[in-house]
Amino acid sequence: MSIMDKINNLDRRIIYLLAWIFVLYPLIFPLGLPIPISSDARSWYSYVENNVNDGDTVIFSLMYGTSGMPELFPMSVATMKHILQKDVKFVVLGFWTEGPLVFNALLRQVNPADYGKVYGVDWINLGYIPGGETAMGALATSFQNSVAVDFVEGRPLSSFPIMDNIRTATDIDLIISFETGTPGAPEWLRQWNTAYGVNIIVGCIGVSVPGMIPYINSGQISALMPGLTVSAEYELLLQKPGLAVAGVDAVSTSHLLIVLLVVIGNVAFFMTKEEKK
Amino acid sequence: MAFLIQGRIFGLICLLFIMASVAYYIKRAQGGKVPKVRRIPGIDAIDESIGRAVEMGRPVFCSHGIATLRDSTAGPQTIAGLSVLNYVAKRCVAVGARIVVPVRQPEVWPIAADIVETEYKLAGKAEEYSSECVQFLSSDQFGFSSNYIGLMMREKPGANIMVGAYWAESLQLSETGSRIGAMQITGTAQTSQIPFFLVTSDYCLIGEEIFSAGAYLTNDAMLIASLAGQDVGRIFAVLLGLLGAIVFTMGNRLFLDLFAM
Amino acid sequence: MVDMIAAWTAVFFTLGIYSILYRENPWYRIAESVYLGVAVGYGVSVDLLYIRNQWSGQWSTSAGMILLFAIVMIVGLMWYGRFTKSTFYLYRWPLAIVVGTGIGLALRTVIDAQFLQQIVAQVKTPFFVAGNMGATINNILIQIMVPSVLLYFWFTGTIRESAPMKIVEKIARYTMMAGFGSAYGYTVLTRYSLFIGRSQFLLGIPPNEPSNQLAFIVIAFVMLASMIGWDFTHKKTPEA
Amino acid sequence: MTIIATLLQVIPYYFDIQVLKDMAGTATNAVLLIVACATFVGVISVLMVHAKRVQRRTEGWYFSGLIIVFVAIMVLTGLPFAEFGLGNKNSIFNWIFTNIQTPLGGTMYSILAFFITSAAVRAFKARNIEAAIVLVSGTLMVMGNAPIFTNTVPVLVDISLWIRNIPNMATMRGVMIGAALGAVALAVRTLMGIERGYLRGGEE
Repeated sequence: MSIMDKINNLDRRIIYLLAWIFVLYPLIFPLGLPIPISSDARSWYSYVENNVNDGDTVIFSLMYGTSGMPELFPMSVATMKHILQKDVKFVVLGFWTEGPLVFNALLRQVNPADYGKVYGVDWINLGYIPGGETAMGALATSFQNSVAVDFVEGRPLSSFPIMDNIRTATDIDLIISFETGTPGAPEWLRQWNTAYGVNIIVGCIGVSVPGMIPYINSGQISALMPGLTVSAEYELLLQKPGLAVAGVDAVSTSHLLIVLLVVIGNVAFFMTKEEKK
Repeated sequence: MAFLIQGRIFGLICLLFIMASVAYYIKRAQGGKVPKVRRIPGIDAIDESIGRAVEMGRPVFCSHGIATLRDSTAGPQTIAGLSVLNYVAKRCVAVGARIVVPVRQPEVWPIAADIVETEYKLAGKAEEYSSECVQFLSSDQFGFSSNYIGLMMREKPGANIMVGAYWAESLQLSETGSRIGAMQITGTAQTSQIPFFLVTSDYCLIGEEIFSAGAYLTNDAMLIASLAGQDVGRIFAVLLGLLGAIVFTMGNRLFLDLFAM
Repeated sequence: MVDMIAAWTAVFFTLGIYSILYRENPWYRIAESVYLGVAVGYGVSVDLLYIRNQWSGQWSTSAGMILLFAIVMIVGLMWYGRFTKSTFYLYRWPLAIVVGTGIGLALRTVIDAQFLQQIVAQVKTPFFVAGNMGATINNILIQIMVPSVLLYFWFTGTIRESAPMKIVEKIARYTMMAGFGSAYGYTVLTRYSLFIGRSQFLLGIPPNEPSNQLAFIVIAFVMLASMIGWDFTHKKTPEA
Repeated sequence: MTIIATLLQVIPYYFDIQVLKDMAGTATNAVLLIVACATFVGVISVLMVHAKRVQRRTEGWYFSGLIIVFVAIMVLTGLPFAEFGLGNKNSIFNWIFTNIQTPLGGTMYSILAFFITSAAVRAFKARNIEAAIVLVSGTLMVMGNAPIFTNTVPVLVDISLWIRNIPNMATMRGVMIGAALGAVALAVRTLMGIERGYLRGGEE
């Protein structure tokens, strides 16, 4: 068997080994490759910067579990920092079981109290609301009927001043949703945007991006934060470099690996084809 | 119009129009008029894959996706997957292939089990059905897929048929299937997952093809006829889009106003 | 000490899963079995908590609601009819309700979000954008591609086999290959981001636990040595 | 029954009838409860398979034992009785969740990085025109996402953006509209009782 044949029938395990090396190396020995800033990062930044006004009420929704954290956590932290700089009230909630767990991890990175926000007055955490899209629709009609108690203190919603002015979807100005799947943006759109016209911006994992493009083009989603690279760019725009910037070197090397393997694979493919002729 | 909700009227008209055209063709089929349908290679290949598994003495894996039945977009895909399961089970029982159905949702398990068990009973082989045929793995997405992968690596199925709603596990399962050399027929309407099924499987049903799979497999006149109704909706959608865009290009918002009704 | 056990456990299961990349092996099977057990148990606890919270919420507020709750619970119990021969058909009651609700939700939302909204977006794509050649070309492409893809799936009749439809079919297939190819390429980023996250965890890079690093080296060595050693002594090349 | 449940969801969406709207709300909550009740169906099924294996000592039965042990631990410590220290605040339950389930989930998800690479190496080959299109658009997309490429060839960003906005968007939109049609047709068939897949009587 010639070398080219071998490359054509490359053992998967060699590819796997290469993938390990190409990711671990830049993490252990950072390369510091430069990061250009894309239009996605700019439009997200400018939406939060210009369209979130003082006095607005925002839903901050973490719709992912620990498995989605590598890609979504950095942008969640960065956006939270951005929101906290403004005079807005925010409601934390999610329709994803592990959402509250992720939010607790987020609190270890940013503390609303540092920005002078008081729990129950400026923000509230309603935790995980089970029931997927159905529950999402129910929440839009009434917060008070859908959620019995808050997540942090376990007290009824009526005991928090912030909830006096938050009753239905019409009291919400913007949804910021970070998500890995279903329920996610399509459900939010159906239950909140189509039905009540609430604006929504979505941070999602790369795999969901192609599915989101129609919604972006039709204007149903106001801004989209797609994946880790753009999070790193956003961190740079915010001038708060964080977790995403650290991981981007490995993004570069791993993508380089794939391109190399594909190129070599095609060269081998055509060379063996020539030989057979 | 206080009775009808503003902004949803045109949607209702579209819905009723499509439903009516589907129903019309079904009714027509009852009178014996059945339209001709084009073949879908992936669906035709199901028999081949089961036959291949039998020859190799290996089991057939058949999964109907990981969604529930009550999700607005994924639920119908589960139903479509169950229709395919029904046919695959029937074939497997007929040719004596061992079938394994991994299930993720507790609420879907009883139906899947019922479908397979019924096929065994109908063929008079009730004693061959065992609880191993339809296995509940885990309602956790990756708990399900890790176990599915493990089962595939151990049992080395000759065919792996997956039709339904899948998310990230699509590639985990189909790449493992390809690794062990199973013949794979896959299908989903989850737009983000179609690419992975497409590159890793032998045949891939794209989008709406999965909904019609049941009709093709049973070859039931009424089910087939309903596809004609679907085609009417298709032409309707194309015309609406093109005409609307032409009118819009000329600076008229007629169609947009219509949609906002 | 407690932190260390936690770190080693987490690293053990992480590597246990990755070991499948080499081949099917007992380490993977341990990880897989534990995952299955834990996940099943976890699912039960979430569901039971939900039932309890619902009960202490709106369902226990009035006599009518309590009665309704009782009925709902009885229907819920019918699922279990499946397990005995004489009552197995009972599960079809809750099933019928669930399927009906699902179809209902589908009918009301699918038409709007997946059908109408998409057509609206199509309508808002004019064939001609004054003074912008690029946008005009792009829009015309969209107006060709979307209907082609839609028509590609045409099921019935003989029109699908006609000559003009062959061209449509070609356009549709090329469009879809470009579309799906790009979706694939785009997803690479997500998947590697996840793996980078796990690698940062294994290497103990903050905010992860630093002691993970030692656990990573030791456990990876043990697992690899055991598998490769076994293959070596048994003189068999593992199946891919 | 199926039809009633369907209409209860559809009618209030299009018609402004308050009574039905409230009923639909209650019904959806009821359905969620019914589904939650099914939770033990999974447990019973798992036990049926694995208890049998332990009993018969079939190959790998100790793995089945492991499954049963962990199901038992999680179900018992996770019972929703916070009064007795059980449920999601229980320390054993939480420890297993954070140190076993979480890393397992995250790892399982991330293993896709390997699969996506090996599948790409196999599939991204210019065998024919269609495969070549997949190869080119896929590779351009990979390059457009990596700063190492975009920094040296900035035009890659525009190219990948174009692919994303035009052919990809067109594909997704076309498939989506088609899938909507398929779902409606399936719904009609199910409501008319001719799609038997999901709910079969013993006739035939």
